[in-house]
Amino acid sequence: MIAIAVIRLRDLFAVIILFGIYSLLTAALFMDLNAVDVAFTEAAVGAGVTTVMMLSSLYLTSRWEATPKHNSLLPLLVVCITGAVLVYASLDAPLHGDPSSPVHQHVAPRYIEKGPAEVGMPNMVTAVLASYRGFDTFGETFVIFTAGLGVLLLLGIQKPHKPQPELNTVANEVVLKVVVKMLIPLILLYALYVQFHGDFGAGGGFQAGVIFSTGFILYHLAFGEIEARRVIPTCWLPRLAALGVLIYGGVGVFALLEDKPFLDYSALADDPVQGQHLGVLLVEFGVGITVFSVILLIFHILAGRSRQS
Amino acid sequence: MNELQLLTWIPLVPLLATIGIVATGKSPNIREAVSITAGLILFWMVASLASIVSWDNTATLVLAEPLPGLSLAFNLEPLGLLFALVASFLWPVTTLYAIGYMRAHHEINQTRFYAAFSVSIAAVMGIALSANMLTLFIFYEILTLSTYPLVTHAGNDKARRAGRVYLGLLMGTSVGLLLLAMIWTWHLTGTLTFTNGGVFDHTISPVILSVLLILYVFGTGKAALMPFHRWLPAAMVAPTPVSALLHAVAVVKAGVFTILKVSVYIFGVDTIAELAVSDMLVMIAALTIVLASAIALYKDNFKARLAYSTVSQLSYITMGAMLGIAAGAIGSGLHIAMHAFGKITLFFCAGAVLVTAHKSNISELNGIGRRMPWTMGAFAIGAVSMIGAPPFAGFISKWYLLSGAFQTEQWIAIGAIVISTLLNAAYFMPIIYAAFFKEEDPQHSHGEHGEAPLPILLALLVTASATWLIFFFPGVPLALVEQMVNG
Amino acid sequence: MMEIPGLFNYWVVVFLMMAGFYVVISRGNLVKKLVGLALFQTSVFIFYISMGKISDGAAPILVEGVTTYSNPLPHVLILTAIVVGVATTAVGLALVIRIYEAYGTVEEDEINEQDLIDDSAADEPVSSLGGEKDK
Amino acid sequence: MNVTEHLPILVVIIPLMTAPLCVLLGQPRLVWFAALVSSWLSFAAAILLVMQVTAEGPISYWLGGWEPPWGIEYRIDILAAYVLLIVSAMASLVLVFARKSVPREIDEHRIAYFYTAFMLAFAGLVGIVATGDAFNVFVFLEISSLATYALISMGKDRRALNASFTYLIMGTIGATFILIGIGSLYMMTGTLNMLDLAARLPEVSDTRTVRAGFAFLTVGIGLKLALFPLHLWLPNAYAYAPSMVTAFLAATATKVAVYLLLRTILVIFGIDFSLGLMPLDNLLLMLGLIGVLSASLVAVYQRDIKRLFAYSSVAQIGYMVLGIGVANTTGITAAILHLFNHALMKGALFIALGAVAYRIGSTRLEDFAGLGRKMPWTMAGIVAGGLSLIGIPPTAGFISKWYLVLSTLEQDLWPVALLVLLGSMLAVIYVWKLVEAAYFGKPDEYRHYQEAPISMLAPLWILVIANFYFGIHTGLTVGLATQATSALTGGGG
Repeated sequence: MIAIAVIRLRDLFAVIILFGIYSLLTAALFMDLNAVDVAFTEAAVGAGVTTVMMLSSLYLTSRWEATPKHNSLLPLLVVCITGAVLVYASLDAPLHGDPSSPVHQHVAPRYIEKGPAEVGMPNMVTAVLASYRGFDTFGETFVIFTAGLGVLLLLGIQKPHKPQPELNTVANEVVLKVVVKMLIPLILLYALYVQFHGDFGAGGGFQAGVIFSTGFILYHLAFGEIEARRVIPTCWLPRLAALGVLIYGGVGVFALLEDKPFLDYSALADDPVQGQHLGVLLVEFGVGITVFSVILLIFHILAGRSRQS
Repeated sequence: MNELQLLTWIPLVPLLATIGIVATGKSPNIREAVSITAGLILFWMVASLASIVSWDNTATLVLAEPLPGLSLAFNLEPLGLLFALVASFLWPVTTLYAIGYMRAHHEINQTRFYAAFSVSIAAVMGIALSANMLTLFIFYEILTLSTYPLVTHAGNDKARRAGRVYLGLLMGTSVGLLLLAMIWTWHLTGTLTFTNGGVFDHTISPVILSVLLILYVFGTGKAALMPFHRWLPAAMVAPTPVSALLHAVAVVKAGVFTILKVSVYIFGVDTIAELAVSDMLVMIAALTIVLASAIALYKDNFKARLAYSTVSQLSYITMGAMLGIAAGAIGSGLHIAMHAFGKITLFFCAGAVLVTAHKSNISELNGIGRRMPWTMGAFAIGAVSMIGAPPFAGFISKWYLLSGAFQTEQWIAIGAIVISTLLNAAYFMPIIYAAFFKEEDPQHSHGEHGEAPLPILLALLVTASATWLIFFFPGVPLALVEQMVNG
Repeated sequence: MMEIPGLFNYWVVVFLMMAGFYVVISRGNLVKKLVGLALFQTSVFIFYISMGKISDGAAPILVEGVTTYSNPLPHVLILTAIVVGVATTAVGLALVIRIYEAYGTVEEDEINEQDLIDDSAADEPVSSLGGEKDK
Repeated sequence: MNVTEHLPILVVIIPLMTAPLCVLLGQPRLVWFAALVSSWLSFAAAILLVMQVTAEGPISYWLGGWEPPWGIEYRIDILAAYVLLIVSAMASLVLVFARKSVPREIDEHRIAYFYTAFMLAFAGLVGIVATGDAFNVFVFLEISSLATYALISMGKDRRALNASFTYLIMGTIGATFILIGIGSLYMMTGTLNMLDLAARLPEVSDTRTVRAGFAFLTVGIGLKLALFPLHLWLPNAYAYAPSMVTAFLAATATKVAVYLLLRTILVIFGIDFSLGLMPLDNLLLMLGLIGVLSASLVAVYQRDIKRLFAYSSVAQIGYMVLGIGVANTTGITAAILHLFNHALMKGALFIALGAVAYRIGSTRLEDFAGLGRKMPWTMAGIVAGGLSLIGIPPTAGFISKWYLVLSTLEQDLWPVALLVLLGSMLAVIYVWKLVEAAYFGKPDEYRHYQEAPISMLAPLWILVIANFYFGIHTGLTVGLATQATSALTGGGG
């Protein structure tokens, strides 16, 4: 299986590509386990973003891995113990897909049965995500924000230098430019669709954000750094990310001001379900913005970095 | 002032003195005036406390309650009062001496010296008055820490190494053994308050009690029981006033005082008597007495010899406490006072010789008695008192110790006392003889010099005469210690 | 592999987990470590998702006529977890880049060697502390 | 809005929302001020919470208005309030200290982001403490961890990067382990709410899955906790991080991990399961003991004082774990007490070290020569903190030592008691190394010395005084600790 290859190979480039494929496979697996949204995210994030990031940072470091000097017996032992414990654990675990396993008994049914009614949207995942466990998602958004911040702190924003030849060769491809020009609006449109359709079908803020940013990344690749930064100056991105988080938090604080618990969307409108719906939309929007700007930020930073090292 | 107020102020006075000393550090005269006055005030307070106290209902002053049911508290108790009296009487005297000494010797950091000195005294007062083991322990540690800068006063490598031994042994034993013993006691009995007849009831197995007793005795490193005596000789690098007051009186006495307190008020004399292990401890004490005296015999350095003599003298007290009999306890209690006066005199003399004649070795002392008759005269008094011959203080306490030993038929103890008495004579008499009757040999003479500076002289004459007077008027200390034993 | 019932899924997970974990702790190359970390985490994701699965249940999106849905909760959790994972990877990569710029390598051993050199450079014995003088 | 109702969330939200604001503000001084204010606000909230909880018992706060176990619940019991107090207090003090220290150690253009990261780390920790939902713990754990990695990597020395990366790897492994643990618990119970878990676990507690989950949780937390032998990331991370970060982390991060451990083994699984069914108590006892002794020994040989105290932190964590391992009421009380007291002493020590680094730009032993004269207040602070570390009365350290030894004696583990005391003797040694250097060393003539600025001395001495105050008046600490313990061992929060 691919995992093996990942361990064996010394060529990091291949490793990463393989990892990308692996993520895609996982996404497929998720799909077939009925986890539509998760599959969606895994495909976008795992296969897309991660790979891109890894590649671009690989470009900044060295491609080949040295053969490890220290023997790998102890690690192997540790791993085997862990694995043993896990297998041991799995022996008592309820059978896969068994409806009667406790997972499906206690909390979940409420989501499935009442979810649509209480939150007023068919996609239960989004319902749970944004409303029942909205605070988790809130935290999650902050995790992304933190990540962007961390990268920013670590690498900082470099001034774009004059594009290098190999990029020009790409940048001069008129055809490609045109194609991209045609593609980008579609991507962005699709992103918006995913963004706001999240409560009906699969998708939501995260996926939308990712797709949105890929649009710009594409533009970046096609038209070079200067152009891209002219469209969205890098220095805006952190603020944009902050803004997204603030939108999310703002909704919560608004509830507080209404003397309802934090993130209680029913405070937003007279009819609780309406409030829920509105709340979820706003929240997802905030998430979208944050995700988008952080990913783009990271990409800008990595890309800008690659010039000078 | 009533009893409580006095209890409050007695530890405070030295602390205030510290502040005053640090504040007036720039002008030595005021600084030393401050410490002397503080000393006098303190003594006056302790004395008045002694005068107004009534043993039937002694007041207790609770400062705080750091642990539930276990408070920081002072209360008045005969032995403590005796200890406080001795220390507070000797403090101003020593300060007087110190002024002469430090100036003549051009010591550095005098402000720090006086400041740390008075903090130590405050700690001693705290120890003397503490109503329970916890309070005692806290001040015990404070004393260790506050004397550390005094020991390492010189600041050179030798002093630093001495400081390590000092801190390592004192803090190590106290944190490692004493604290454990305390917590254990607390765990067993739920109290650490000093109570007449001890806190242990008969449900507790003698084995545990024996272990505890060992922990207590060895945990009190300040008592310098072998093998934990190394710190005391090491501490002799300190300026002589420190060795005199702290390492002949305050610190070491704090140690044996603790042991005595523990044996009388935590275990109770009878309990000690029942424990087989106490005999073993008596043996160790006896061994310490003899060995230390023997070592002293071979020390040519004046202060080192005195230090080892202190080690042996301290073990008299420990031994008396371990005898498990009233007379023994009385003897120990008395010896705390008696030895104090004698030994401080000796140290004063050693210091006096050092600053005036710049001689620190005994082999150099030939004929010095002619140049410094008063000093050496005082030295003779102190020495005889150490040996325990009448008409000097040492005799009384030794007498009680011996009688205690006889009553319990501890032949080892008796033997130890007798042998060490001989040894005492053996290592003190030659000094006196050489000082007065041998010819001064020129190679050691460091030029002309007369008697020691006046303050020094005053101080050592006071203590010497005290040593002499107490023999005739032992009333106060005797009354106090008997009060302690009878409860 | 959807038809395979029982615990098989968990065992796949365990295998992946071991693989990833092994890469993390045994491999010296920092980038590889991160890949392994991602592998490790992904396996946990599968573990969650597969516990949420109900045989022939539909995706948890309300559709007329469908009664059994898979459990949405694990999906939510994993959505979060994935994002967390990618965030970690991002920060990790940034660190790797900085390390590369600072050490000129991304091999753990070489870095540690250089660190040792730094340490020993800093750890020459203390200059003897002389006695202090009066103010 | 009615503040008292929303205290639980406010404690977390205030710093959390400040973070993005910091980014928008941008201007360093402004950012610092915002961070300071918000930390003090959340400190105030924490104080109110403690009062509220002691008065009315545990508070449950439903986020999003969904009742648990469907929604996420914030649950503040005495222990939680107590830890919240510690964390927010330390944050507030450290930020005062940061005013001068950070501009010295961080480049101008990064300061704003630096404070943002700091606020995130702070908020994350608070979130972990406040939440009553197992998965939410994971999320906030990651927030604080990611921020922490970034913060540590801001250290001047390049080794900070490596340290930070090691921490990232180990921390993430730990987090993933915790995730697995939570997963397997969820698999068996179908709930994520801690109390709900506690209620539903007993019936399935004999299944292997639960036990494995327990194992994974413990190991994962152990990694975060730097529990011996999983402590390898800590010393370097502390040694090379910027001063204020070290001060904050040393005083809070591991404490939160200890809190998490207590939560897991006492609340979620219940003391009978964790310490009865599983052999955890002896394990913790052993590991704690080994941790104490080995780490103290290593500390004795350190030349860099920051690293030295980092190792001593590992040792101190050993004490807490040991207290839990003793597994009687006194032991757990001791652990909780030490949680607080150690925060006090280590906070003081690392702030003092930060002040030294600020003035002489190094924390190496030989550079301390003569500081006793040149920076008397700072050094006095270090000595006081050191005494508290050793456990000399009347310092706070003494109180926790007392309880620890007492607890071991109650279990007739007197050899352990001896070893614990041996540990404090080692502490004497490594503290005194520093004292000797500082007071007997000869200051370097060519170097310009100066006492630390007041904005550093103030927090330092607040902590030092606290060390002595809580060594004498232990009503608050011991009181809360005993209450918390009884609440924990009484099952549930």
